[in-house]
Amino acid sequence: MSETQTKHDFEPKIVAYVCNWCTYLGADLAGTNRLEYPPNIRILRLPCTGRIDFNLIVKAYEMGADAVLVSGCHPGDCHYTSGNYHARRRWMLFRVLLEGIGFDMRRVHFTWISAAEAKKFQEVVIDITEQTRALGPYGDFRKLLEAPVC
Amino acid sequence: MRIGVFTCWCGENIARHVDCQKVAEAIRNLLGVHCSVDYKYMCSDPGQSMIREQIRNGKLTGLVVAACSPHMHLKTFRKAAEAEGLNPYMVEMANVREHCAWVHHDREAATAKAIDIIRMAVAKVQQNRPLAAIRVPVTKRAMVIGGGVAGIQAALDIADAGFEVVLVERDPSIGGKMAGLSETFPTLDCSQCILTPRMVDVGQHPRIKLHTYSEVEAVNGYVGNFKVTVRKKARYVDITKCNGCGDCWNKCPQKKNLSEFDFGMGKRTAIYVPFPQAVPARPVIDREACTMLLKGKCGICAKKCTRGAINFEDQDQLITEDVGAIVAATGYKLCDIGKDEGRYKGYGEYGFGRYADVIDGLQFERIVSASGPTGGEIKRPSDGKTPKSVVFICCVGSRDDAKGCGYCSKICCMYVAKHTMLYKHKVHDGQAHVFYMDIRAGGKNYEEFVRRAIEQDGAEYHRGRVSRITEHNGQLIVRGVDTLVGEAMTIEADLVVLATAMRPADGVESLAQKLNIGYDEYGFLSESHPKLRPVETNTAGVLVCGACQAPKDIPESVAQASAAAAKVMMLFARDELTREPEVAEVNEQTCAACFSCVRGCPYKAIDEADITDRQGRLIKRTARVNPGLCMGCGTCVAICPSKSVDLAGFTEQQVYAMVESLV
Amino acid sequence: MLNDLRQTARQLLADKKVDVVIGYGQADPAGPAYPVFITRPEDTEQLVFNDRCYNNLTTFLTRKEIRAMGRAAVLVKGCDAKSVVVLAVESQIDRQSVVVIGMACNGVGQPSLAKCRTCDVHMPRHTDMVIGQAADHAIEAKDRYAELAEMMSKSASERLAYWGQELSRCVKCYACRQVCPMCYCERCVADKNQPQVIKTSATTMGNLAWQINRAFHLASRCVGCDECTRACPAGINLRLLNLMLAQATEEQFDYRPGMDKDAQPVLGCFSVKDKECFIK
Amino acid sequence: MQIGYYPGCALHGSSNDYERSVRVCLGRLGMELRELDDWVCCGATAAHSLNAKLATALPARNLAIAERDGIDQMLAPCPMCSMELIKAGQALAASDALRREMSEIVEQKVSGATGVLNLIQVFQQIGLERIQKAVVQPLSQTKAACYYGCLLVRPPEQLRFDDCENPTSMETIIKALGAEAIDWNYKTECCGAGMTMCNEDTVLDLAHKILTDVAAHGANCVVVACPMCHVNLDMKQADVERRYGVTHRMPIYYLSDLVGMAMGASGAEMGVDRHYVVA
Amino acid sequence: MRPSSEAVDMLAHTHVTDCYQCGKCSAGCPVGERMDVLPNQLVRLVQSGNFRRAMDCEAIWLCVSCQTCSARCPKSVNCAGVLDALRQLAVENNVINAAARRTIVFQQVFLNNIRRNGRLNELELVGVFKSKAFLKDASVPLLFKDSLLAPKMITRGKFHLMGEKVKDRALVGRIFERCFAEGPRGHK
Repeated sequence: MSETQTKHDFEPKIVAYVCNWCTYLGADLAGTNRLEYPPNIRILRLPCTGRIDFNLIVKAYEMGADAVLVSGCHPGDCHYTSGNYHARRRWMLFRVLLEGIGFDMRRVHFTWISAAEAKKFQEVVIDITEQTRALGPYGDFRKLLEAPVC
Repeated sequence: MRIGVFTCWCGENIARHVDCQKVAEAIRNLLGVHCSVDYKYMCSDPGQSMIREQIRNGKLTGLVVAACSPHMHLKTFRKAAEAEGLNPYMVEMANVREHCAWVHHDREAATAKAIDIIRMAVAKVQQNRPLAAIRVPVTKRAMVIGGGVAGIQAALDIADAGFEVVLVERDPSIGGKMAGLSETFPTLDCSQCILTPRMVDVGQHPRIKLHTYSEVEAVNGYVGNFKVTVRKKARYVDITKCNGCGDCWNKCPQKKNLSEFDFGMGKRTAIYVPFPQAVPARPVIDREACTMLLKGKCGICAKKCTRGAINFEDQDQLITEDVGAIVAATGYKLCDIGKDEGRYKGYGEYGFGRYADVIDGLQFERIVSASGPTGGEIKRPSDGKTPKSVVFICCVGSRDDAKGCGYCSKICCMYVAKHTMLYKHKVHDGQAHVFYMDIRAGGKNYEEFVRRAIEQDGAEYHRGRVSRITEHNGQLIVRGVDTLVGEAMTIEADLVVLATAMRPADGVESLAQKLNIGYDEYGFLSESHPKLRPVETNTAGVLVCGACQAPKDIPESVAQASAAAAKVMMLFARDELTREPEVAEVNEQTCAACFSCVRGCPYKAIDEADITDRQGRLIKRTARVNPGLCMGCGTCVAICPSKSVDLAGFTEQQVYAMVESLV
Repeated sequence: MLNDLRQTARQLLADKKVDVVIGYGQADPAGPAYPVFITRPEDTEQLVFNDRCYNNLTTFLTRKEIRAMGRAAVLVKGCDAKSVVVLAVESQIDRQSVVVIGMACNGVGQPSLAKCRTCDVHMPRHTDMVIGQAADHAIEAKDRYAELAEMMSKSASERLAYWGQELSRCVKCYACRQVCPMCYCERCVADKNQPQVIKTSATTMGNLAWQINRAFHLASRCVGCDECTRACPAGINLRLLNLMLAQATEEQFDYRPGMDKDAQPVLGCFSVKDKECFIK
Repeated sequence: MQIGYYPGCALHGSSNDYERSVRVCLGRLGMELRELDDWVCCGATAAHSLNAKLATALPARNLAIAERDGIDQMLAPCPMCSMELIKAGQALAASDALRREMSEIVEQKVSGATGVLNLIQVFQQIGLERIQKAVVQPLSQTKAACYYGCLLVRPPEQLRFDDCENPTSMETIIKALGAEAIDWNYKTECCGAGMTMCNEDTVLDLAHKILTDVAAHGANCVVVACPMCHVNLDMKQADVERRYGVTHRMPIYYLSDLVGMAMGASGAEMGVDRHYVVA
Repeated sequence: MRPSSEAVDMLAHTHVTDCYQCGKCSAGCPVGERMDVLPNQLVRLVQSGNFRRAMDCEAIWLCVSCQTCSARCPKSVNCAGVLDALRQLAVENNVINAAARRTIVFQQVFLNNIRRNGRLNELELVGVFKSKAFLKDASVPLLFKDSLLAPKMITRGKFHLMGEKVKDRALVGRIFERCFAEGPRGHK
C-alpha cells in the first residue's frame, strides 16, 4: 500500500533544513495525522529560514545528500517578522550561482510549508523522494568530492 | 562529555514501528554516550525519575531524550535536568515519534531513521554549552502614546494599579476625538459628560505625568528598558505660571482661525484653549497664526497676562523618559475626501470642500453638540439656515477600493443612525435620508438602535450609493439610487453629511518605525496575533489599543485599552524579566564591521560599536548584539560573511556537527 | 594627463592634505605597472598611468599597513572607482578622509581585458576629481554578460564538468582573496576551523566550496574589476562566477554595485515583492 | 513649433467648421499642423461595439503611419478619435504579442509610442502665458460655461490630464482670454454623443438638461472641444427648443473659436458663422 | 463566444464578480431614468448567469457609452464595458429586439462605410442608414427629418457631397478582412 513498503535499488539521502515555527510544526502535524511518507528525509531544525546559511546547503551535498530541501514560513508569516524574506532573496541569488556552476537544480528544493500544512509536507517529501530516486545518486558531484586536485 | 540517551516507547506509539531496544543498543556505542536506555513512558513520573537518577549516578553532562516533538516535551525534560543541577540547555530531544514512528510503517527503515535522528541529537548535544537565562531589570513605568479615550483608559488603569505612567499627547489637550462628540450610541448619553471626568482624573493623578503638545521623537532600548525621547513643542505659554484665567485669549485680536476641535466649523483665536474642558486648561499659541511670532507685532496677550506666563522665545524641548512598556493609542482621523492623497482619491463627485453644506460626520457632531459652534442648534454652514432635509451618505471612502480603502470603517452605520435621531430630535419637521449599502449593527443594543432611528424617528433609508451631488440655488441636488426599488432617485437637500472612512492618525507609520512594530497597507498598527494576542505587537513590551489598530467604537477601544493595561501590569508584576538565552553574539575579534547584520536584523538588535583602549582611542569597530532585543532568529548568522556572529543554541558548531553526523 | 596627475599628487602631499598617494609606478615601460606608495612630494615623478595599470589600488585602502600611513589618496580607473563606493557603504572607509583621483581610462591590457571590452565607466564616477578624458564607448547591457550567455548555453553537466576541471587546478593560494578590494574580513571564513566551513582536503570539492563562498560573498558587491581572475596563477576564469551573480543582481534588483552611491545594498535587505517562482 | 494632426472624419465632414477654427487659431499661435498622411477612420463606437480587434487595428494603422513619419506627438481634436487612439496606444505599449499581431494586420511596425493630445492639452503645451500675450481683444463680455462632456475626461485611467469629476483646464484657458468662466453642474454630463442618429429622443433630452443648467447659472455661451457635443448642442438646439417649448438661443463655441477671436480673428474667420445658433 | 460571466469579463476587461451592488453606476447614469433594467441590475444578471434577460433588455441599447458608471465604480468594475459586451453577445446570439435593431444597423452601415472609403462619408451614412433602418423598423422617420437640415448644412458647407476616400483603400480592406477572419467579433 505505501511507497515505503516497496524495496528500491536506490534509497536517496535527503537533508531538510526547516524553520522551527512552520515547517517543523507542519511535519509534527503530519505525524499526528499519521500521514505516511518515505523515510529518506532527515530534518534539521533551525529557528528560522533566516538562519540557513548557503554553506549548510553545500555541506549537505558534501556529506553525501542526494537532494536538499529548505523550507520555512510563508511570506508574511515569519515568527521573526522577516527572516524568511531575507532568506528568499539570498536563495534567489544562490540558486543562480548553483545553476551557473552546473549544479543539478532538480536536487535542491525550496518550499513554504506552514504549521497547518501537514498534507503539503507529506506531498513535498513524497515528491522529492520519488524525483530524486528517479534521478539516481548524484554521481557527477560525487566525482568532484573525491577528485584529487592536480 | 557524559551523555545519557533515553529512548521512549511512548507506550505503543513509537515502539510499534521503531525497535526501541535496537535503537538504544546502537546508540550506546557512540562516542561520548555514557548510557543509553529505553523505557515505556519517559515523560511519566517514573520515567523522569529514572532520567534524574541516571543524571545523578552517571554524572551526566548532556542529555538526549528520543521521544516526541520538542514542541511537546522539551521544557519538561529541561526542567527535570535542572532539578538535578544539569544546565537545561544541555538537553536536546530527538523527535522519533512525529517525524518517524508515526509516519513510517516499515519497521526496519523507521528504526534506521530513528538511529540517525538520535545520532544527530547526540552530535549536537556534544557541542552544547551551558546557557544562563538572560535577566533584564524592569523599569516599572509605562508610556502611553495618545491621549484619546483609549490612551486615557490605559493610563488610568496602569496608574491606578500603582505604577507611574507618562502620557504623551500630540494636541494641546487630551480628550481626542471623543471629547468633540455630541452624544454616543446606542445610549445617547452625552460624550463629554462621561469623558471629561476621566480627563480630570488623568490631569490630577499623582502617578500620571502628562506631556501634551508633545510627540515621540525616538525610541531606544527594549522591553523593560525603553528610553523614549519626547519632543515638547514650544507652547509659548509657561503652564506652571499660567492659571488659565482667559485674559489672553479673550483679548487676542486674531479671531478668525479655524478651530481644530470644531473640525473647521468654528473659529478660535491665535492663543487658545482648544475647548473649555481641556486638560490641561492652559492655552497654547498657534505659531502659524500669531502676528507676534510671525511679524513681531501685537503681544497683547503678554501685556494682559498678570502672571507673566507668555514667552515668545519658547523653544521645542527634547526630554527623555525611561519606561518599561509602551502603549500606542494614537487613534484615527477621518479620510479627507476633498483631495487626492496617495492611494486616496478625492471624491470630486460629492463636492466636499467645494460646497459648504457638504460636511463630514465629525463636523456634524460639532453642529449638534451643545458645546459646538452653533450651541447645539442645527444650522448649516453656508447661511446658518436650519436644514429641513438632510442626506447622510454611508461608506464614503470605506469599502471603496477605487478611491479610498477596501475595509469597512465599522462605526459609521451606528453614528449615522445616531445622527438621524439627533437631527429629528432637534428639527421636528425635518427629514433625514440615509443612503447605505449594508447596515452593520453588530453589538449590544445596536440593531435595536438603528431600527429606532427608522421606526420611531422616521429616517428614510435608501439602499444604494450616491453618484453625484450638485448645487442649485443653495439647494444640494443629490443623485442616488434605491436598488431595492430599482430606481434612480434625486433628493433635494439642505445639508449633506458624509460618513467618511476612518484612517489611522497622521504620522502613525513613522511612529511604528520608531517602535519597530508592523503596520498594514493602510497604516493600521499590527497586533501580534489577530485572535490570541490582540493587543501585543511583535516587539516585546510594545502594546496597541484603540482605533490605531483598526476602526473601533468607544466600548471596543476602552476594552482594548484595559487589556493593554493588563499586559503592562503583568510585565510590571515582576522585578526582572527572564529571556531565553538563545540569542546571537558577535565575535568582536573577527568582526569586519561591514554591518550587514545591522541592516538585516529584524529587531534592530545589533548596534555599531567602538572598541577603544584605556585612553579612549579607537582600536576597532564592531557589530554588537543587544541581548535584550535579540529574539534569536539567526538571520545575522547567515548574513555574516566571516561567520563572526553565532547563535547560542543553534551555533555553527552544533549545526555542522548534526550534518556531519549524517555520513 | 601624466603631468596633471603628478602635479595633483604633488600638491596633495605638499599641502599635507594626504600622507600617502597610492598610485602606479613602472620600471619597464613594456612591463606591467605596479603599486607605489608615495609619501614625499618629490617622489611623485615616479607616478605613471597607462594601459598597463592593471591593479585595483582600492584594495590597499583597508590594509592595516596602509591605514597606518595616514590619510590616503588613491588612483582609480572607472571600474576601481566603484569599489570605493561599496567600501564606503560597507563602513570600511570614511569616504571623507580619502581623496579619490579618477583616471580617465580607455581600457587596460594589449589586447584589452574582457572587462574593458564591455566597460561603460571609462570616466570614473563618484570621485573627488577626474584627470583626462576618455573616448566615448557605447555599451549595451547585454554585452556585459555575453561571455556568460555562451557558458550558460551548455548543459548543466557540461558546466559542472567544466568547473570540476577548472577547479581541480586551484591551489587555494588565495591570491584571488588577496587582491579583492571586497575581501577585507580580518578572519576569512576559509580560515575558520570550528566548525570548518570549507573543506581543506585536497579534493576538488574543497576548492569548489571555497570558490562558491568567494563568489557568493561577492554577490551584489563585486564591481567587476576582475583582479581575482588576473591574479589567479592557475588561470581559472573566476570572472564568470562573478558575472553570474552580477547579472542576476542587475536583472532582479536593477542594481549594479558601486554605480549609485545612495542605492541600498541588495543583500541584508529584502522587499516583500521579491520574486519567488522557485519556491513551491 | 510643429505637431502631428489627426483630424478624424468629423472634422473633414460635418464639423469642418471645427477644423477651420483649430487651424486658424493654432496657426496664429505659431503651431504648424502636419496632417497625418492617408489616415483612416478611428472606428469610433461602431468598431468597439462590433469587433474588438478592429477597434485596435484602425487606430493602430494611424499610429503606425505616425511612427513611420517620425511624428511623436499628434493632436486629435475629436475626443472620440483621441480616446480610441490613446486606448490602442496604451494596449500596444503594454503587450508584446499585441504589437506583433497588430504590426502584421496593418502591415507596418507599430509600437504605440506616439503621444496623442486633445485640443486642451495642445493649448497647455503652448502655454498660458503665450496665449495671454497673444490676446488683443479680451472677451470681457463672455460668460462661458465650459462643457467637457464624457470623453475628454473619461475613462480616468486612460485620460489623466484633468480631474474627471471637476475638471478646470478649459476654464483656466477661458480666463486667460479675459472671459468669465461660470461654475455650473453639468460640465461632465453626457450629451448623448454618438446617439444622434439612432436615438434622437435621448439626445434631445440630455441636451435640454444641459442647456437649461447653463442658462440657470447665467452663462451667455457654451464652450466645447468636441465635434459631437457641438452637433448635439448647436445643430439640435432648435429641435430641443421646439420639443420642450423653450427658447435657449445659446451660442455654442469651440474652445479654439474663443481663443482665436480673443487674438483678433473675426467670427467668420473662425467659422463661427457656420454655426446654427448665432450670437 | 457563448454568454458566460467569464466571457463578459474577458470582453470588458473586468471582474464582474467584484460588484457588490451599491448602485452608484445606476445613480449616475444620464439615461438611467429611461432604462428598463438598471446598470447595476444588468451586472447582477451577469453575475447570476441570467443572460437572456440581460441581452434582451432595451437598456443596453440606450447606453450612451459616457463611461460615468465605470469612472465612479468603487470596485473598478468596468460597467460601461459590461454593457458593450452584452451588446456584442446579443448580436452574436441573435437576441435582437426593436431597440437593438436601429443601433446595430447604424453601426453596421457605419463600418461598411469605413471599409469602403477608409473614412466616413456622412451623406452616404445618413442615406443608407435611414433607408435600411426604415426597412426594418417603420418607426424610424425616413430621410425627411434630417433632410430638412441637409440644405442648411450644405449652404453652410458642412458636407462634402462626395466624401473623402483614403488612397490605400486596398489595405483598409485587408485590415477589415483580417479582423473579421476569426468571426464577426474578431475572436473565436
